[in-house]
Amino acid sequence: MDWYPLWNSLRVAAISCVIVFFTGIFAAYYISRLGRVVKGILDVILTLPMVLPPTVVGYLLLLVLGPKHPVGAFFLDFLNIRLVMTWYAGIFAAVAVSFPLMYRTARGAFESFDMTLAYSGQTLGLSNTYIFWRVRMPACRQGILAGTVLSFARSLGEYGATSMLAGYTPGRTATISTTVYQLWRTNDEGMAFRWVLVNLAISAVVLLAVNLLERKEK
Amino acid sequence: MDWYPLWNSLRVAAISCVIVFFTGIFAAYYISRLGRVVKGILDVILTLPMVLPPTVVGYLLLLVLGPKHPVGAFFLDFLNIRLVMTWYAGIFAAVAVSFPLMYRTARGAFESFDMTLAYSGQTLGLSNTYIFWRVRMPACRQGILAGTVLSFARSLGEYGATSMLAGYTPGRTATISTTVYQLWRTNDEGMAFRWVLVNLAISAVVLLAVNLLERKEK
Amino acid sequence: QNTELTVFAAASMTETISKIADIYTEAHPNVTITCTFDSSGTLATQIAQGADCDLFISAAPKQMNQIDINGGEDNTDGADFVLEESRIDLLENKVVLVTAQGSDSGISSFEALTGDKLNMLCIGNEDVPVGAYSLKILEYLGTSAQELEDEGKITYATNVKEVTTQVQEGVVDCGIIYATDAFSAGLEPVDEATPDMCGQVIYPAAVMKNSENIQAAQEFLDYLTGDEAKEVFESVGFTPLS
Amino acid sequence: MSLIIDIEKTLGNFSLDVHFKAENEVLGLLGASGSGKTMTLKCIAGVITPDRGHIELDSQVLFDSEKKINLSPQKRRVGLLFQNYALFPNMTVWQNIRTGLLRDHMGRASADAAVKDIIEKLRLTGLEKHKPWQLSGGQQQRTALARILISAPQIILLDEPLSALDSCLRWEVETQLSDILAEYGKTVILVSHDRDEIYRLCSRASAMTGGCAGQPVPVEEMFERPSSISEALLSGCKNISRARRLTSRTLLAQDWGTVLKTDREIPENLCGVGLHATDLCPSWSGKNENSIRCHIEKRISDPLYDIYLLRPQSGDWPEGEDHFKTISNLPQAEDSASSRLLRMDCPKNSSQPFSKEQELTVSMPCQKLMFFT
Amino acid sequence: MSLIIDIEKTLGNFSLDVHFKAENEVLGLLGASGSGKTMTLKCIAGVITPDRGHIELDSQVLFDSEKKINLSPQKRRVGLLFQNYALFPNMTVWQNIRTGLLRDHMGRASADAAVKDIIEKLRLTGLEKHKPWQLSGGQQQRTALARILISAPQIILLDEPLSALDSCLRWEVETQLSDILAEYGKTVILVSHDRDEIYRLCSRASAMTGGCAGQPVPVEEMFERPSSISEALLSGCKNISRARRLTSRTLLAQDWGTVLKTDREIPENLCGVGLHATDLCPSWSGKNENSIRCHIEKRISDPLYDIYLLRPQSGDWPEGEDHFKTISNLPQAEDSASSRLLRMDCPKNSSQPFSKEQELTVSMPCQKLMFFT
Ligand SMILES: Nc1ncnc2c1ncn2[C@@H]1O[C@H](COP(=O)(O)OP(=O)(O)OP(=O)(O)O)[C@@H](O)[C@H]1O
Ligand SMILES: Nc1ncnc2c1ncn2[C@@H]1O[C@H](COP(=O)(O)OP(=O)(O)OP(=O)(O)O)[C@@H](O)[C@H]1O
Ligand code: MOO
Ligand SMILES: [Mg+2]
Ligand SMILES: [Mg+2]
Repeated sequence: MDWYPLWNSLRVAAISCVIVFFTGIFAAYYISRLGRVVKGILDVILTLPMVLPPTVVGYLLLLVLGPKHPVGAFFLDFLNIRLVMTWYAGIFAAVAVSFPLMYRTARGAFESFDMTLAYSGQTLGLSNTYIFWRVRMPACRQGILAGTVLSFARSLGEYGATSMLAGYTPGRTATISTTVYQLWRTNDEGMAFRWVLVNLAISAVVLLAVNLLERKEK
Repeated sequence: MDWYPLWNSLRVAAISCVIVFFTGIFAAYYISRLGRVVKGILDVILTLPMVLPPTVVGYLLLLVLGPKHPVGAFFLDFLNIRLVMTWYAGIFAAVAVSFPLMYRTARGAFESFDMTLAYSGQTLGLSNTYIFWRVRMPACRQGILAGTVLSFARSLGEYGATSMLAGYTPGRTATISTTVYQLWRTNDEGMAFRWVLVNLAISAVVLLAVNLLERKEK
Repeated sequence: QNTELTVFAAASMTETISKIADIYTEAHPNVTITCTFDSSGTLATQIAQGADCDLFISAAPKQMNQIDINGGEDNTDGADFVLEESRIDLLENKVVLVTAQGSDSGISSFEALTGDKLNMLCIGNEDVPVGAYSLKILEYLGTSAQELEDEGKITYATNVKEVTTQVQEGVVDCGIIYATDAFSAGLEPVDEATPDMCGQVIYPAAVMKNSENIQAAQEFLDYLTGDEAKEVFESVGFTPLS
Repeated sequence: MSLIIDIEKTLGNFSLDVHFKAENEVLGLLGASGSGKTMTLKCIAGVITPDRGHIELDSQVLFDSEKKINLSPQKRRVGLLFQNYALFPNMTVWQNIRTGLLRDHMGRASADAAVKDIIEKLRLTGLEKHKPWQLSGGQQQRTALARILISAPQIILLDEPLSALDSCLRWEVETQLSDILAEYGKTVILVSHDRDEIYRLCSRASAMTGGCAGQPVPVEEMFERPSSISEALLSGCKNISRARRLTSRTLLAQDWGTVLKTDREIPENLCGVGLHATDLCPSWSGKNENSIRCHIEKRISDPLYDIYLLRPQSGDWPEGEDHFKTISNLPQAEDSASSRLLRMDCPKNSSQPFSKEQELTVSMPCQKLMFFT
Repeated sequence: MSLIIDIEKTLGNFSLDVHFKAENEVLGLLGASGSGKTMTLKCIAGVITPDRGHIELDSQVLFDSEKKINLSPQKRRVGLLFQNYALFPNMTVWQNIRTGLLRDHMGRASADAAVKDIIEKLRLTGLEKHKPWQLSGGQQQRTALARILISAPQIILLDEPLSALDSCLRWEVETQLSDILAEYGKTVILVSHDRDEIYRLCSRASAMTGGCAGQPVPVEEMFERPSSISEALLSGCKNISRARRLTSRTLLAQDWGTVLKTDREIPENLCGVGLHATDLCPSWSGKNENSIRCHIEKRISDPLYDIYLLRPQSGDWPEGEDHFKTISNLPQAEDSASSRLLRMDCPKNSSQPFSKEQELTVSMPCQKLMFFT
């Protein structure tokens, strides 16, 4: 058994989880302070990746990141970095589909944050950054954790957009998901099932870690 | 433009949303009262559909619901109901992939419910069912709403498992997602884009309705 | 009385079969045709799992063989759905090599796939009919998918559209697809596979054994081999075989 | 309506041990925060199940661990008013009150009439359509009470009904509450950590400390002649000292370092002595029995009293553990020294205030001394 | 350290209008729930921006709407103790206090020493590693205070520092707080709805009603000679009536339906008259100036007082709107009749208690009457 998909999946899911964590939280933070109409519109736009078939999401990403389109061309020509058909292309795919999960759950948590904690930090002279990371985030831990778990799971399971953007090149861009799919389609169901178990193990570890974290902080 | 996919998608998403709403809530309710270990294990199992490629989820469902397998055979032979390749097969697919979203968010909400409200209802002689629906649910509205929105969006966007379980039969099992995919696949991108806009409109309506609901209840 | 036909057809035939079905139902008002389009592999799986299907048109013999008891080694779990006497080779397609418009990769023939000019080739996976042919072509050229995998020069796509998109967007240098797919995607083939590279590319069609409308299905299949249908098939680049 | 309760319950490292009897009266439960008052009420209402014991209401057994009886809260007909009122936030006042009638499957017309009736009686007219967050604390409380009263409970339990109110509202609400309870007539248990409230509203009271409820005694007795240190602390006695009986009429007050004479027989098992802050007085005022020389540490001015904190000068100070910690579980000042200060409250206009840092001899009138066993 | 504040702010249908000056003193803000006390403190601290006005601390302008100055809360050096203490729930006591030093980028060693120092001073030793939920209310409050004190604020604002405490703890904490504030020495603003607290802790106080703060006056004056009905209500005066001046020494108390004689000049613009419940006394006790015949509606027994609610019998009752509603925004009893009752507090052992339903003539000593304008 070639363990590359495990390692690749883990790094893609982990990195995308980190990215989604930050971007989702910042989006949630700034949007939760906006007016109702703007909030509604942004909500619709940010939830869009959820309501489209992932392959189409991948296609739309390709229209941005592909070497024939401005962003992709810029990276390729000036930085000599190819954004697609690489292992890290899977990150873009995973980020796009798991972002709405983090965003929505974090926004809910932020909207129920007790502002007196923030005010109290301000009057003590703490910078807003410090307050955000050391006061607001720990206080909203429950919601943020739920969002992170969902995003991580979604990243791990992401197939459609990844296959479009990163392709399936064994040893290069294969993730557990694309491998499972490939093995299953080529009638190697036993092997596919083994990889399903690997995914199961990963999520078990992550979920248990999260449960422990929740517990410890109580 | 044939509007069948719109109508079909709406009914699939709506019905699956209703199913996931109830099952997710009940799962969350009962599991949130369990011990930590059992909770952890159930968590892993119930989050599983998220970490697998949706097509594989569809295949696994086919192994249960297909007419050659016990459940499917039972329905076909005794009730003359075919569970796959029908419009309502899309419901099973949508339920499977969106259930974890509802479950996780609802569990978070239930775990922060103020039990004195429930106790107070009990001492007033209210039945536990009444308390659940008329007291606990409204009190956890925020989390439940977020979960419902995410599930609905996921159902609307569901492609992989649906295409495996319900197939893409124009006028029979086509949903917006499978239609977008098929149109895009057969190089009719203009038409695909139109359907993307339809999906966008649906989610806008749903999200705005939810925002209004949130607002009204405040 | 009214008969309802369920046709499972490879996604690459979406336009053609839809069009022919429309013409056919106009002439036969007592027949309604319901088509399901997907990758041949998905359709074969669905049939194997008991989907109601009267007529199956696959984009390669392999997927048909999977559900045909006489399908040889492709049939791994003894599935028996094909009505033997109805199975025919309906169409022939060509396997072509495509590159993006204005590509500067310098790849102009299948032979170039073995050289240094190749950065990334996209083929369908084994489950996509053209994928199986692509693998044969690579063998013929004296290389193999495994070899290209080791060099990181190959990627597998789930369906033909993925291949064409990736070629069009310049994400890969070139891809191997059917001539008809290249035609509808507006891609210019740079090379066409000869029969000795991968054999003939056959689209088999067959009526399903447990169909309740075997006769009507056979009638429609016969119609597909007729002249009106031929015209439609040829318009996108298929070669009708019968 | 008599209530008999005799239960034990352990939760984490807290254990509850309560037994008393109440009959057609307003019984007070006085205890510090965390002493188990709410838990006792929850056990009676049936939302917490005791580990062992017996609860009986009007000769109907609600709970018995031996007979394996445990009626559901719905069947107990116990009206419990929660500390925060626990109004259903999604329902209007009318709907909230209406839920109290659902148990009895009343017809619509008569239910509406009953709700209307109780709304008028508790002067909530005009607020029927308000949601709980649109109500003031007093209105919330009356709504919760209406909801309970309409459900015709056999007994009413009130958990700190006034503590959530701002002090301007509290007096109003307390007056109304006492009227409502008087009219109700059956048994009521009222929980509070405010001794004045208990005094004004209850006929008898029991002091709770660390999960144990003392025997209920008439409130006047608890306040004027508390029989234990915990009762004394709860009833607001500010001057308490460990004590040992010397003769039948003299005792050693260890924390004040002095020997006190009394006019009554001293109980054999004496362990403490106390004196209300208002009963301590400067010795020149004529009474100079049991006088102690003190140093004025602090003077605090209250609207009606001058409050002096005095440090006794005479006697030897037994060092070591602080007695409060060992004999009671009440939350204590961390600084044990400050709890040894004597407090004296002098009515404002009775005399010239003494100045700080002055020496002062105070006397402890012997008929006001309280003996604790 | 002088604070000058003169601001206006409208939020929804509530509007705040506050101007006063405070200098090296403990200034009390006394107001009912919802009167805008917390909002005033938040404006000073800078977490709410007023619509118009000027705030100046020690000649540094913190806010000026005309000069477009609005310092961030971080730069104001205002220590604000929130009603619920607002300790960071994820940090230990030590970490919480340590945050108060982050503004000054102190070295690690000296910061640790400073934290250690203040922990000792506020007697939190041993609790360094505790999280806020592991602390009692008093310990939480001291931690929050330590955090504020260590950040060296120019002024301290305390928002109901004692209201979250159970009454057994409150006295302890109040004593400690008063010591800490005395040592701090700079300006302190203390917000409360408890008049006794304000009286004991503050030198001057301002009464807030419906968003308007009155001029600060010494607390004794506010309690003994309140100048307006709202001050009187807040300071706990229970007997208040609308009044009209008749001659320079007589007035008509409309709600009591009687004419009262006084020993002082009555102000021209008199609008109300008041009398503390402890100053009302039965007329047979010798003083029988301004006597009114009353009907005893209720007797309530308090630990130290017998409280009587009396309904004046003489005079004609002006019907119609209830005057409290029109002249103040304080929460009022919904039952206007009950607010016309007179309250008389008699010390417990001064006389035989009167029985309910009895007629009684009470007198209003003329030197105790308070005039409101
Ligand atoms: N689930 C639990 N597990 C462990 N200990 C608990 C639990 N619930 C309550 N306790 C403990 O039981 C004790 C009594 O709690 P209770 O709520 O009855 O106090 P109380 O007298 O009502 O206090 P308060 O005046 O603050 O309302 C507390 O010390 C609390 O820490
Ligand atoms: N964001 C807001 N929008 C509208 N009104 C508000 C807002 N915030 C506060 N208020 C109103 O301002 C008034 C004053 O509130 P504030 O918190 O200052 O009262 P407070 O005097 O501190 O009362 P308490 O004693 O209950 O703490 C209240 O009547 C409240 O309803
Ligand atoms: O239409 Mo196919 O089966 O993807 O070649
Ligand atoms: Mg309690
Ligand atoms: Mg406030």
